[in-house]
Amino acid sequence: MKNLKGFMTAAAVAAAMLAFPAGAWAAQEVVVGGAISLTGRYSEPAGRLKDGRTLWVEEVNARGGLLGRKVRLVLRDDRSDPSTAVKLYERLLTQEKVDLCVAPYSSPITEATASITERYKCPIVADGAATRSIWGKGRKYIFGLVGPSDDYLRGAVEIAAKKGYKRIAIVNEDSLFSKAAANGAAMYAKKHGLQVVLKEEYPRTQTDFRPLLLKVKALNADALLGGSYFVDAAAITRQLKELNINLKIWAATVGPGLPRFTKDLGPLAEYVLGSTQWEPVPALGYPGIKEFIAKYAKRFGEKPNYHASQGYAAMLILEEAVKKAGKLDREALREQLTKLDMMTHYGRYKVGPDGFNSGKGLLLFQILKGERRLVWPEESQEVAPVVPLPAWDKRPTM
Amino acid sequence: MSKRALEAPAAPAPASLAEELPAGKAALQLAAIALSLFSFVLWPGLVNVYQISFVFFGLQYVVLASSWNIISGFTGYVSFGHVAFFGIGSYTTAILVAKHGWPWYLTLPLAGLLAVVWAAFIGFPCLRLKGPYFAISMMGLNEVLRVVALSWESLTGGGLGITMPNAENSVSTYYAGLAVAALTVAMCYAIAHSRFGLRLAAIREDETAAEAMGVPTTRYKMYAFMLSAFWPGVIGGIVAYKLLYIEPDSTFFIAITVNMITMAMLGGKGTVLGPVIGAAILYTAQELVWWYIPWLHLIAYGAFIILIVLFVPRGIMGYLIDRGWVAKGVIQ
Amino acid sequence: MAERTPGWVYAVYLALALAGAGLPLALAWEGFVGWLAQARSMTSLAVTLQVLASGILQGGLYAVIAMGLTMIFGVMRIINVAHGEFLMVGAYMAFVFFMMLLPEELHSLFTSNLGMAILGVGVFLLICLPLMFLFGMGVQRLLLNPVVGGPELTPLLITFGLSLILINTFISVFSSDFRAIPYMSGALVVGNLALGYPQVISVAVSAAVTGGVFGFLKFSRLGKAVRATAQNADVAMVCGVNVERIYLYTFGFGTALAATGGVLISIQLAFSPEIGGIYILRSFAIIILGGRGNYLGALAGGILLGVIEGFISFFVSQGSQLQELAAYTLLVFMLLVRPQGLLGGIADE
Amino acid sequence: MRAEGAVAGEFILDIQAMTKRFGGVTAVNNCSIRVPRNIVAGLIGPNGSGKTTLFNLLTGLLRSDGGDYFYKGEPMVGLTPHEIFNRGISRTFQIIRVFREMTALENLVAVSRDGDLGGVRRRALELLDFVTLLRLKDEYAGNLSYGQQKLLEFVRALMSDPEVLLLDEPAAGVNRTLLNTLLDRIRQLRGQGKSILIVEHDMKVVMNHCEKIFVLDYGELIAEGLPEEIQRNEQVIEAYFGHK
Repeated sequence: MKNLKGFMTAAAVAAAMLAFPAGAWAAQEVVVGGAISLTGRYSEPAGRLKDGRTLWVEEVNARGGLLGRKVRLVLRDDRSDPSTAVKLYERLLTQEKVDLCVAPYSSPITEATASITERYKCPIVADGAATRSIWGKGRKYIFGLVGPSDDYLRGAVEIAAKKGYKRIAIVNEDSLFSKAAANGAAMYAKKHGLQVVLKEEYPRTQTDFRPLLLKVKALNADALLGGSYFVDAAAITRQLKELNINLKIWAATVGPGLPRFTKDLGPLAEYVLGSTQWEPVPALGYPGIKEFIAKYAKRFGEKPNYHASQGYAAMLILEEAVKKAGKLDREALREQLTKLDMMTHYGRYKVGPDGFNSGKGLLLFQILKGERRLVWPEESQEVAPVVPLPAWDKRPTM
Repeated sequence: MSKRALEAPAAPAPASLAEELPAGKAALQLAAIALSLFSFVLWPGLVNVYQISFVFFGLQYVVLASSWNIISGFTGYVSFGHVAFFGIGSYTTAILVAKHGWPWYLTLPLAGLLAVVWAAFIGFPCLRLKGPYFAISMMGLNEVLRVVALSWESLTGGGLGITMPNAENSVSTYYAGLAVAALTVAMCYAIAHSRFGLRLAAIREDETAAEAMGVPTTRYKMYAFMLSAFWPGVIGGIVAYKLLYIEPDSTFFIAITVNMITMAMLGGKGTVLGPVIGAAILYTAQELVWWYIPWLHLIAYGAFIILIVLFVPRGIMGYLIDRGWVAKGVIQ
Repeated sequence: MAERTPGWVYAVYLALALAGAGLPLALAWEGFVGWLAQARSMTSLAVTLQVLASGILQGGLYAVIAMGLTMIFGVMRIINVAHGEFLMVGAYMAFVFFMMLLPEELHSLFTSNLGMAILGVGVFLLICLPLMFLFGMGVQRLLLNPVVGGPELTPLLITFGLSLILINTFISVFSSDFRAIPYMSGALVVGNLALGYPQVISVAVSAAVTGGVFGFLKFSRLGKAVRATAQNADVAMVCGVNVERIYLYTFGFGTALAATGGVLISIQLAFSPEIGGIYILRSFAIIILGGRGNYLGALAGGILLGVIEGFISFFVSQGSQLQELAAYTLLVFMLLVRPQGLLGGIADE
Repeated sequence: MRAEGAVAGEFILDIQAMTKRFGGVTAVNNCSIRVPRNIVAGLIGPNGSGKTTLFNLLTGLLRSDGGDYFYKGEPMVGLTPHEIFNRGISRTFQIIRVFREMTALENLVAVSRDGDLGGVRRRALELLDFVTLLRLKDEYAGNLSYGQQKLLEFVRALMSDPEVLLLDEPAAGVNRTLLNTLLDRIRQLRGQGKSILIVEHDMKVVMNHCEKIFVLDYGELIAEGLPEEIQRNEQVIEAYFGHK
């Protein structure tokens, strides 16, 4: 019995020591920490975000570090779960004592962790969240980078309006970002006097959209707009063909913008419209865009998508703020991030009074011959959009 | 079972259980409890916020595993959806705090109470189901709640979840969690050492025989189920407030149920201390593995569950009991 | 031997039940009102038929999956929580075969001609199913054999542990991305009906598999032994049935059926390592609907659920959310009202 | 051969035309039995003659399909098992149903009536001593030998101080020594004014210890009387040997 007690005490002490490692970093390092979804449903886009940040860390260390100190990036897995991410930020800020924080991926997780970063007054550039409501709660330490989710489908609505299509169907996944995108689309449709004949949500686990699409067909919709991530956008595209439903416009958020969309769907992906924050298209004309694409492609063997671009851009902005402040003091950083006005390869960073990046707009592309070609807004247009989409049986056979 | 007892069975037996313990041993036990409580009370003063939270979430699992133990360990009805009560508590607190501005601590009794109401509501029909059917029904009902929380947007915010106003809450929630954990364990102790607890165990061992031997099984199962729902509801409320954000998928998360079960099993289900020990060990181990080898974490956990079930089904307490280090039974 | 309940308890319960039922009812009503507004412009016989057909096709898939589960549940009385993951393994087998092993030039063989496509799936199943059968037997021998007949918690936890291992192993190998096989797209258009090729293939294959299972259980010696064991393991043992071996085969069969479902999913829907969860609770609903160990019941239940989901999803506004609710409420409702299933299952005690 | 001159109050159990069917099989058929007060009575019959089913009807574990029965003149049909138990009818089971993962002592305390725990504990210890199990009081019931479990079940049935004790095959599988202890205890209980109804196959036990015997066949009462009467009864002999 005595042995047992001794053993258990020893085990408890050992466990406690393992569980609470003091920040193991060297004092001369600048530690940048955050939660990221290494596993779980967000791991794909979150991985791109991580790649973008990694590229920056390697570069900044090569050019001598931040304020003369080496930078270390500490990203911990939040399992794509908001409550885990909350615990992680608390740990990073109070136990690991990181110097700077980076944001998690996805709107729900950012929404959840914003309370923690706010409590510890740690400024954060949210490169993985586009939902405006996160900034509508009087928070002072969170800064937007990307264009608002409400605007994702704006381009598609405007094209529909211009072509004189009247009946719009909007479907979206039941989650923070997709919902905001769908609501935005409905708002713009109303503004242009279009009729929203269907607005429906589906759960995150949905893979079978056939009944929903039959409904779209029965309602005789001209355009289908999807507030979607990858799976749902791909499944809807396939099932549109299976059910032989011909739409004049089919536009979706996120999904079509991922390289895998064209790879997986092949010819089915043709003509799908997709919204994007950014595309690896030098013609966008942002400063350093060409160099960034090249550097990224060299390091990771593929062109960056917009998530990777955001991850990299957020780090550039943070770097700039630190340089301007001349120290890692969080209040000073906050002040810098509030008043910074900066152009990067990704576009303009300039936040409004609520901390949201007002300088950033959305783009719309169409997949043509397997390539994403910008079609909206007109000033960035590469080619004119092909609308109405050709009927399934009028397309060249595969 | 001394010789004296065998020779003179008519000798006056002690009037209560406490008297049975030698005074020294009882004092030692009391001292141990007081000491551990005392160190838990001091803890926030000694460490940083993360370490407070670390222990807090451990306490959360002490509450959850101990509560699950009441219906499933003592009574033998395997609740495979116990996180539902946790979720109800979470949403009660979150809604009242975020939308109606209640102080969080006032919402807790209501959080527990609503969980009990739900338990009473579903327990009446479900506790008639036997074995696997009860387990499946609990799992199904948890999914029902999850989908309702997802779809009833006006109340729950749907998939958007609910954000509560920011607050400095680490220490206050810690003490609340500590109090709830202490009360839960105390309740389990009281149940285990009462005839109520023995009758629950009788239901677990043989429901028909228990009923034939005068145990009003239907009523007792209901009581056990409702008791096992209360504290998860309360701790659910505290956790929601601690995180300041909840959403359906991670609130009605089946993995939390499995955690409760595995912890109770590891420590030894049907005992008072088992779930506490199991929660402490498994929670610490999980945090460690996940922090250092995230990709392995769940694979290792799955393997761990299988190993426990196959090789130590009666848990640590069971092992100690078999070794004779801990007495069999609570009434001696 | 339920305790006699005083009247007031029923009264209170009724009140609570009404309040509780009000919740989904309110949601459904809201949807119904929304639907009425649209219905006039939407509903027609052709559309209804299309929804019905779509539901039946989907239900056929559910039935195959549920049949494996009900087989295991019926014979061994084990709730196999890992059934959804066996399905997922099947889908990934198809993925590996199609995307990694099959030369790309041969893809067109399976994507251009309906007959070839069905043949292709059939041939693939001939390779895949024996493997999954062996896998299932291995699981039974190593993990479940020691605990069959024990308390229900044990196999429940073991299979849950197994599902965690499978999901996360597959995540580390394939990542948690959704995958899809560029199988036959397009539709068989019959009048106003458009039947997606993948679904047609899926139903053809599941009909064949279902028929095979029925024939096997009905006519083969082994099948009869399986049914006898399901009725009463002790009696079967006394009658000279090697029950342990029957368990082994049963679990193998159940696993192979799950994998069949997975293969059929892989050719029509997207899948990820976490996909099992979508199908497992639906399968529980179906086997409770059909009755434990009742294969015909599983078939009927599967199709019924497919049709119900299709109709809810189509006719009720915001029906996609409620569609999920349908399976779960059906599950719980059936358990409470008629746990032996619509068609009656193997008697429990 | 009916018992004659019976006044209602004399009978502690008055079973009137009880019937129980399982599907197509009638397990207990229109069975009427009157058990006098303060007696050791035997209930015998070939396998499957409905003895255990009758016990289950009497204790409320099964609902009868017809008939009625009275305990001390009170109607008992429709009561739940624990209500019947609380009126004073207790039982043991044919297949042992002790609470295996509870100690011997806990087995007894669990089924006690509400009241002072100290007193209950004292009574439980006395009872364990009564059947020589005191030194095993802290052992799991499941770890006891078969015979010891039978004894434990026996005293568990006594814990609530019932007036009627229904024993389902108490002698089966019990060794001589333990059996003698058990029979000894049954006699003592008879001496305390209890009524005991025993289902038993061991004819030696039945004939030597029961004052009155009821014989069931195919769920029907075919004979009742003193042991020596039963031994000579043609119908009984046929029931036991004729069918085979």
